[in-house]
Formats: sequence, structure tokens, C-alpha cells
Amino acid sequence: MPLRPSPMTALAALLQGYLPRLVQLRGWVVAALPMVVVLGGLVVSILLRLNGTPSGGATPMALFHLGLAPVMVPIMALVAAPAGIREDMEQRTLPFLLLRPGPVWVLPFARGAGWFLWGGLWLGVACLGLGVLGLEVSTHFLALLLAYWAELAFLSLLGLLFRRGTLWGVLALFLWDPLVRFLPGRLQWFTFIHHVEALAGRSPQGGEGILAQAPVETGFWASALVLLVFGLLCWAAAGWKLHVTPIGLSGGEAEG
Amino acid sequence: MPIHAPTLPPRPLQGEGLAPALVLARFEVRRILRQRLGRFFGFAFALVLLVDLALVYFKPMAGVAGQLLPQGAAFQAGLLGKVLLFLLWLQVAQVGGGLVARDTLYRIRPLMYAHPVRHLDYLLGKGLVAVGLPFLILLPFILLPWGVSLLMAGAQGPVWPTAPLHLIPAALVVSFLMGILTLGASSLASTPGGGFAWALGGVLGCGVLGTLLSGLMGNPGWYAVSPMALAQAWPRILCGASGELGWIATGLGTLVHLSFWLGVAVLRTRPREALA
Amino acid sequence: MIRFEQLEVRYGSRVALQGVDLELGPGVTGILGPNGAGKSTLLKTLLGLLKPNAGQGWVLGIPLGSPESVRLREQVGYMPEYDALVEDVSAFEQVAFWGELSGMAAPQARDRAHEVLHFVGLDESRYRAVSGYSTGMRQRVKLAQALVHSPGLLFLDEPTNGLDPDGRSRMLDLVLKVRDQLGASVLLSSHLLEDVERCADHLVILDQGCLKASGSMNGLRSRLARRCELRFLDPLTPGQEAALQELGSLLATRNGLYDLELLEPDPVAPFRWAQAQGAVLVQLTPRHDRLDEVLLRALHG
Amino acid sequence: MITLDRASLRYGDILGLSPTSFSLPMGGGITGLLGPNGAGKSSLLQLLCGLLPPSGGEVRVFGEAPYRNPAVLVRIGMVPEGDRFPAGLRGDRWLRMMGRLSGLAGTELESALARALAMVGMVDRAHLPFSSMSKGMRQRVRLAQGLLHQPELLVLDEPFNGLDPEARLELMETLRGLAGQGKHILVSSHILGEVAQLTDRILLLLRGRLLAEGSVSEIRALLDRHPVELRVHSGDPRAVARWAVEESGLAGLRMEEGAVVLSVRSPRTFLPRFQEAVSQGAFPFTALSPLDLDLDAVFHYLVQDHA
Repeated sequence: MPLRPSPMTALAALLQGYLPRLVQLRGWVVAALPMVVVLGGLVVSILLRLNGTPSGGATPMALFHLGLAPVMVPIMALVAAPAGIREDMEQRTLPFLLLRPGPVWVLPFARGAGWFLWGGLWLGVACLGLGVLGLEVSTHFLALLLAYWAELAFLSLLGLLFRRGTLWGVLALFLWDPLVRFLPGRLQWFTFIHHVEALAGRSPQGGEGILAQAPVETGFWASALVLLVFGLLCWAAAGWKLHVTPIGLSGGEAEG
Repeated sequence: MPIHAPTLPPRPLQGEGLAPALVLARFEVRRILRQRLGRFFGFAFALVLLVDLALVYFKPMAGVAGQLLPQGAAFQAGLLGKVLLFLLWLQVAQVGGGLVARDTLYRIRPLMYAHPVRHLDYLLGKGLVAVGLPFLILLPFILLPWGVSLLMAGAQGPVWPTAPLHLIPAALVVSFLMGILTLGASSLASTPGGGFAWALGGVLGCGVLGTLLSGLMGNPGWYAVSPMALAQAWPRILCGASGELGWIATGLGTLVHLSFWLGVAVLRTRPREALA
Repeated sequence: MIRFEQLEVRYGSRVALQGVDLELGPGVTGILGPNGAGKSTLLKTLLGLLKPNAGQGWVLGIPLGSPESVRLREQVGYMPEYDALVEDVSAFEQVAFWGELSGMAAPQARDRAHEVLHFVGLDESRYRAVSGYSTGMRQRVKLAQALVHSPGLLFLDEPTNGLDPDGRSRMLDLVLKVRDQLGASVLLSSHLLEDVERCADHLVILDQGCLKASGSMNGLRSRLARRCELRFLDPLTPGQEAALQELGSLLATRNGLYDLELLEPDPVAPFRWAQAQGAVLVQLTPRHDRLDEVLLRALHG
Repeated sequence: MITLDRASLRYGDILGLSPTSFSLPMGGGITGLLGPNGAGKSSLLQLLCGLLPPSGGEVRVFGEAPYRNPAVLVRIGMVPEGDRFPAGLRGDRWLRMMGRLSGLAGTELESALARALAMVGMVDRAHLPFSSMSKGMRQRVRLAQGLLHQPELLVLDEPFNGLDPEARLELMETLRGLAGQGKHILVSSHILGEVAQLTDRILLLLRGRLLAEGSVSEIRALLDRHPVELRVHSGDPRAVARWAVEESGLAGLRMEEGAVVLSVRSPRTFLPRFQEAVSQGAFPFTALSPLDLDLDAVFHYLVQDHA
């Protein structure tokens, strides 16, 4: 007689079961996103060096602050998040998982964890690539990794809560984040990009606030903690939501 | 007294119908007009048009003793300005993104090819909407200021009497760029939302790439990678205003984008594959 | 209506239809075969979308592969298996749209849409958006779309898919109505043998691109001499069941239905046997091949 | 043992299942679950499989409330309707994951997998990705998913949908075999002929209520408003008709070509007399077929009478 699997068993089973998805189209898109920036940067800097034009430390910083942090990591999260628990809802395979005796709250994280590890791996490769151009690797990697962690968790939660979760995610990452950067005060606290900059240092050609305020400063460890805990909270909220919501065959909810 | 049992007579033979491409286009237009988002965009465009008109007249009037004075090339090109084009990109991505993707989602395309619709008809019909929509929206932005300027100040107005000759071709090229790009993007997606995302992703992604490349290479010619930059460049070039992008880069960039996205659309809508 | 001589269709190097000799007249023809048997290739060929690589074919008198065959799409109607409906538009508007695409002028197409929707029995709901329709209504819209241009040949792919018993029976009635009132030839592809049994006059069995059998329903379902099916009012006792061998050899039993090969071809004998055994017969029917038997024989020889 | 005690299911304000009570004994066998669209079949199945909690009343399967209850879930296997599959995965890999989620591991898992695949005839094809399988193959994999943990109760929602005729016949054979091994199988289907081939025991739902339960012949006997129609083929149908009008209990009579259709109020008293007459050669006789004793007729009469 089979027994109820423990949360760890369920996590491992899902992680392993969905592993092949990472090395299919969507997985390679996630991998390619940071690599495009880094490879582009490497090619350009080699060309410049061959021309004899000296490239300062500005190039890797520009790649990080213009390409990776504000554009590529959010897009990675946007690409990866719908392939998590949202995918099971959309292709109506969630009932198969709910029909199994394992714990339900572990599902959102178990479906997202693979995408986090895979994306994290490629962010690491990207940071090493930028390291060749003179970027300080460890803090920048930590910043990207934590941003990806928090954004992926946030988008997964949105995907679980709203049918148009991805749209709300786009609005949050590409409208709210850049807009609030120009606004004064503590509101900046509620953007991902602020914490990335607190971890990795401010962009050299960084945006001047429209209302020209002194930038808000947040400590390194405070920001790291904020991103980490925010991500954890999002996963937990997603798990809790799935745990308390009865979900039937049509994928819709029924009221208890 | 006979009983006329209800039955289905053969189809009527009288009357020649429209070409399939036109039927398709009209069906799409009706659908677009019914959308709520369409009304929102209509309002936004009206607002931009008003601001434009105000700028056209009050700016030069305030400057030189309240007189309407002829303006330079940059001013003419500005009639198809940045804000307008940005709004238009959004609108075209939203509408155009759904053109092919909605058929994919509802699986209508196989049925079209089962009716007498050819591949060319399908592309023409969809293309007509995708290209025609931005063109029709751009047209009042050219003709209205021009007409009012002519009425109020004749040849001495701020808008050149010959401005439409420069701007209408520009609007046409821009419409083709926008329309064909979204058509291709739409054929990549399987839902209208996905089409919107592909279109915006294509435009913004190429935009970021263009900015990065031109910044890193120190050559603004690389902006030609960005469709947004291309759309902004065409009115300037055709009006003879100076800009970051030259003739060659603009033409080449436009040609590459057009052929790439058209190729995508052609490949992804073939009848053989559609009929599962 | 359809005549194929050694027809062969390939996708690149993959053969999809091979050496098909077929002649089909008017009426309903059931098409049976496993998934991937070549049904969708057949459809594309009928619509003139695929050209035969070898052999010849005529559909409604038009030679396949000739320049004329582009006109086939004006004369063939297709009802797909899956939902192929514009969800945000009413049934009326989309049937009119299909009419216009088939070459009717707008006013004619609108009149025609009403006529066709009446024919398939879709009433007031025709003005509502399709997204709120039930499965049965959706199937009707799909059928209306296939009928709008008065095709001489109709290809119905799984028309009863997803319908409940009532809806299924009404859809099959509609198929028969199409045959009887419109005089169109109907190709009915279905996985449900019951549907084919009820509607089809002819049968075509395909497997892996080859024609395995074709002919009239009655011709293929030969009557089996001395075979009959018996059912009793009350279940037989084991003793009675054993005694059945006095009557003939028992070939199969399923849910109280006994498939028997009688010793002598006399329909009264089983009644005498039942009288003697104290059982009461409610059914005694001569046994034809069931459609599943015809199918299995055609597929596996 | 399945017991429902005034169990109901609402989706928001929409009715899925009205308060329903019944109990179904377990043990080897097949029960058909029938009903028109919207009758509440899938609501009932979802309650039984513990996907949804009842909005009111109680559901008990194996003596416990099934909603997300691991103790019940390990004893139930379910195959939901529809061609649902995880895109991009391979069949065996997915099944292995499902097995792990049921607490199987190691050699136990591998042998369970092999057994389930053998049962559905997919041993050599399970390694294919779902996207390159046919609908029928995917349905078999889903079925293997339901069998993997050797459940005592197997719930199948429209299991034949999308299968070609041959695959249908094979699947029916498999199900009969499983029932013979002591598993209880609850099959919901729209195709009455196929249910009739599988089983005689049915549950019939209509408009969210349980309308009938039992064997087809028992239920037919209760439908005494509808006389039984018997078609008698004969070389001389008029002779049959002449004989029949002399008999009592004839409710109606209709002549056809080469046959006569007799409507009979009580087949239990009429048929023995008919049998006697045939045996004695009272009229020429070739065949006797009842027109409305089967599941099809029972279903339509029930739905007609109570709609």
C-alpha cells in the first residue's frame, strides 16, 4: 500500500519530473536572454580593443544596469513563471497532481524551483562572462539572483491569483518599477530595481529623478533580506492559496 | 391550398460577392470597432491630435508677434511625432497582434482554406487591416493641420503646402512597417494576448538591442535595428530634416524588418499546415 | 461523386494515401479507421489542397490536380472535428461571413445565413455570441457553416463528438436530413460505430493510407447462416445455460445476450427448447456481422 | 463503499449537484454513470475523487470524507475527461513522477509502472513524448496513471472519447478484466451502447439529481407507463396480428413490411403465451426483437418523463 509522500519527496518528484521542460524551447529562451547581453558585450569589447579604442569599466556596468538587471531578469521571470503552476492550470493537468495524496501547498514552489535553479545557473554564467570585462562578480551575481528569485516568486503568485497574471506582471515590472524610480521618497522601497541597485551599486549613468530628489539609500544586507523574504512570502502565499482553494476538473474554483 | 414545408433551397446565384480578402478585412474591422479598447485608443488619439493642433498654432504665434509663420523641415516631420507613433505602436500591436493569433486560437484558418480562400487572400485581407489601420489613423494628423494651415495663412502657414507629398509616403511606409511586423508577430502566437506580447517584445526588444549596439559601438546607425527608431526616421528623411539615421541605414533596416516579418507570416499561415 | 484510380498522395517522402481505388455515389458514406489512417489527407485531397502524386481522381466530376481543382472548395463543405468557431461573434454573423467568403454578395449571404440556421435548427440564440453556446449548438453552427454554399459533397468529421445521447441522436437526424432533403453526398467520419451504423449507406475502411474495404453497408455486413442471438426474460440458471448445447453451440455471451450457432436453421426450435426448459425468450434475431467485426476483419484480415 | 448523504455541490450560485443520497456497494464490477449534459455527472465524480468538497451534506468513500484526504486518495484512481497532458514530457517519465507522488519508490515503483503499462498495452510506446502520441495513446497513458497505485476504485470520466473503434474495444476488454480482478470501476459516458456493452448496472443523473439506480432490466420494469414494443418478423404478419388481437394485454399494434410491432403492457404475462403459440406453430415466425428494453430506451424514457 503506497504511503502519503512527504513534502520533500513531492518536491523532489516534481523537480525531477519536470526537468526535461528546462532543456526545451522555453528553457533555452531563459538561458539565451542573459547570454545575448553578455555575448554581445564581449564581441563589442573585443572589436573595440582591436580598433585600439580603450573601453573603460563603463561597458560591463552599462550592460549590467541597462541590459541585465532592468530588462533581461524581468523578462526571464516573465518567460519562466507561466511554465510553473500556471502551466498546469492552463493545460488542465493540475487535477492529476491534486488527485495524488501528497501535500498541495508544496506544488507552486516545486514547479517554480526548477526554473529558479536553471535561470540562476545562466545568470551565474552571465556574471562570469561580465567578470572577464572587469565586473565584480559576486555582488552582482547575488543581486541578479535575488532579483530573479523575488520576481519569479511574485509572478508565479500573480499567475495563480489572476487569469491575466502575466499582464499584471508586465505592468508591475515595466511600468511600476521604472515609473516609481522617478518619484521621491520611500516609494522606491517597493521596486525591485531599487534593491538591485542597493546590492550592486547605482548605475553610473543612472536616471536623474524628474523631481530631483536625493536618492533613497538602503543597506546591502537589508536589501538582500528584503528580496529573499519577499520571494519566500510569495511562494508561501501561492502555496497557501492553492491549499485553501478547491480546484475541480475544469480548473475553476468551487465555493465550499 | 399547398403546404410549403420548410426546407433549404440551393444557394442564391445572383450577385457577385466581394473578393475574399475584402470580406476578411471587413469582418476584422467590424470586430475591432466593437472592442472597448478601441474606443480608449480613439480617445487617446483625439487628445494627441488636439495637442498637435494647439502646438502647430500657438507655438509659432507666441514666438513671433502672433503671426503664423512658415516652419522648417523638423516641424513638418514633427506632425508624425514621437508620442503619436508610440501610441500607434501600442494600438497596432494590440489590434494586429490578434489578427492571425485569434484565428489560430479559434482554429478558423483551416476552415478558411476549406472555403475558397487562398493563402494570398488570407494574407492580403489581414495585411489590409494591419497596414490600413495605422495609415488611416495617421492621415488626419497630416491632413488636418495642413488644411487648417492653408485656410488660415495660405502658402505662408506653418505647414508647407506640399507637406502631404512628403508625409503621406512616410505614413505609408510607417504603416507597412507597423502592420507587417505585427502580422508576423501575431502569426507566431497562439492567443491574441500572445500576439500582443510578441509584437511588443519584437518592437521593444529590437529597441533595446538598437540602443545597446549604438551605445557600445558609438555609431547611431545601429538604431536602425529598432523599428521604433525607423518609424521616427521616415518622416524626418522624407521632409529633409536632419536626424540620427541616414537614408541607407533606414532603408536597409526597414527592408530587413519587412522581409523578415512577412516571411514569418507567410510561413506560419500555409494552408497545408493549417488543415490538421 | 468521387472516383479514385490508384490514387497516391505523399508528404515529401512519407506516403499518406497509397493505391486507393474507390468509387462513391450519393448517400452517406461512413469512413472508419484508426487514428492516422489517412482521413485528414483524404479531406485535403478532396478540397484540392493536395495534388495526387500518382494515379487519378475525380471529385464531383473535377479531375484532381488540374487547374480546375481550385474550384473544388466552392463545392465541398467541411465540418471539422474540433471547435472552429469565432467565439466573440454571433452564429448569424459568422455564417454570413462564411457565405460571403464563398462568393455570395453581402445581402444574399445574410438571407442565406438565416435559411441555413433554420435548417440546422438554431433559433433565437443565433444572435448571441457563440462563446455562450452549448456543445450541441456549436456543432449546429459548424454544420451550418459547411452547408452555407450548397456543397455537392460534405465531409463531416466526428459530428457527434462530445454530445450527450439526446444531442447525438438529433445531430444524426440532421445528417440524414441533409442526405434526404439536399441531395448532397455525405462523408461521415466517426469513431462511434453506432453512428455509422445508423446513418451510413456505404462504408469505407482506411488503415495507414490504404483502402482496406469499401462497399454498401448491407453488402459488408453479411448475414451469418444459422447464427442467432437469444435473450431471455430472466437470467438463465447454470443448468439451463448448460442445456443450451442441445440447441446449438454457444459462441459468446455478453450481458445476457447469447450468440448461438443453431444445429438446424429453424427459428421455432429455440422457442420449443425454452418451453421445455421453463425459460421465456424475449429476443431471437438472426445474426448479422456487427460493424466492429467488419472493421476488425478489414483491418487484420 | 460509497455513501452520499444529502451531498450537494454548487459552483458559486450555479448548481452542480442537488442534495443527493445513495450508497453504492464496492467489490468487483462496473457501474455506468449516465445523464445528459449538465446532469451533474462530473460534479458527482469530483466529489467522489476528493477534488472538491461538498457544498452541503456528506460524502464518504471507504468510510472517510475524500476531499484532499490522502488515506482515501491512495485507494482511488481517476482518469478525468478531455485530452489533457503535460506538454513536453514523455509518458513514462510523467507516470514515474505520478507514482512518486503516490508514495511509490524504487523497485516498487518500477514494477507498478511496468504492470500499469502492460495493462493498457503501452509497454513499448510509453517513452514517447506526449505531443507525438495519438489521442488514443495519450488516453492509455492517462489510464495507466489511474492504475499505477493499484486503486480499489477506478473512476473514469468519458474514457472512450477520442479513441478509435479498435482502441475502444480493447479498452473495454481491459476494463472487464480489471473488474474481474475485484476492482470497482465507475464509468461515465455519453455513448449508451458502450456502457451497455460494459455493464448492466447504472446510475442515472438528471438536472443535478439522482434519477434512477440499478440494473437496466429492473429499471425498465419500473417504467410501466411505457408498454414494451416487440417486433415480430413473419412470413405472414397478418396472421400474427390476428393472433395477437385475440390475446388480452395488447396495448397497440402497427403493421410493417414483413413484420408487425406489438405493444404489450406486461411482457411477463404476454411473452409466455407468445412462446407457446410459436412453439405450437400458430403462425409463421422468423424473428422476435424487443425495441425498447435496452439501455437506450430506458435512458430516453427516463429523461423524457422527468425533463
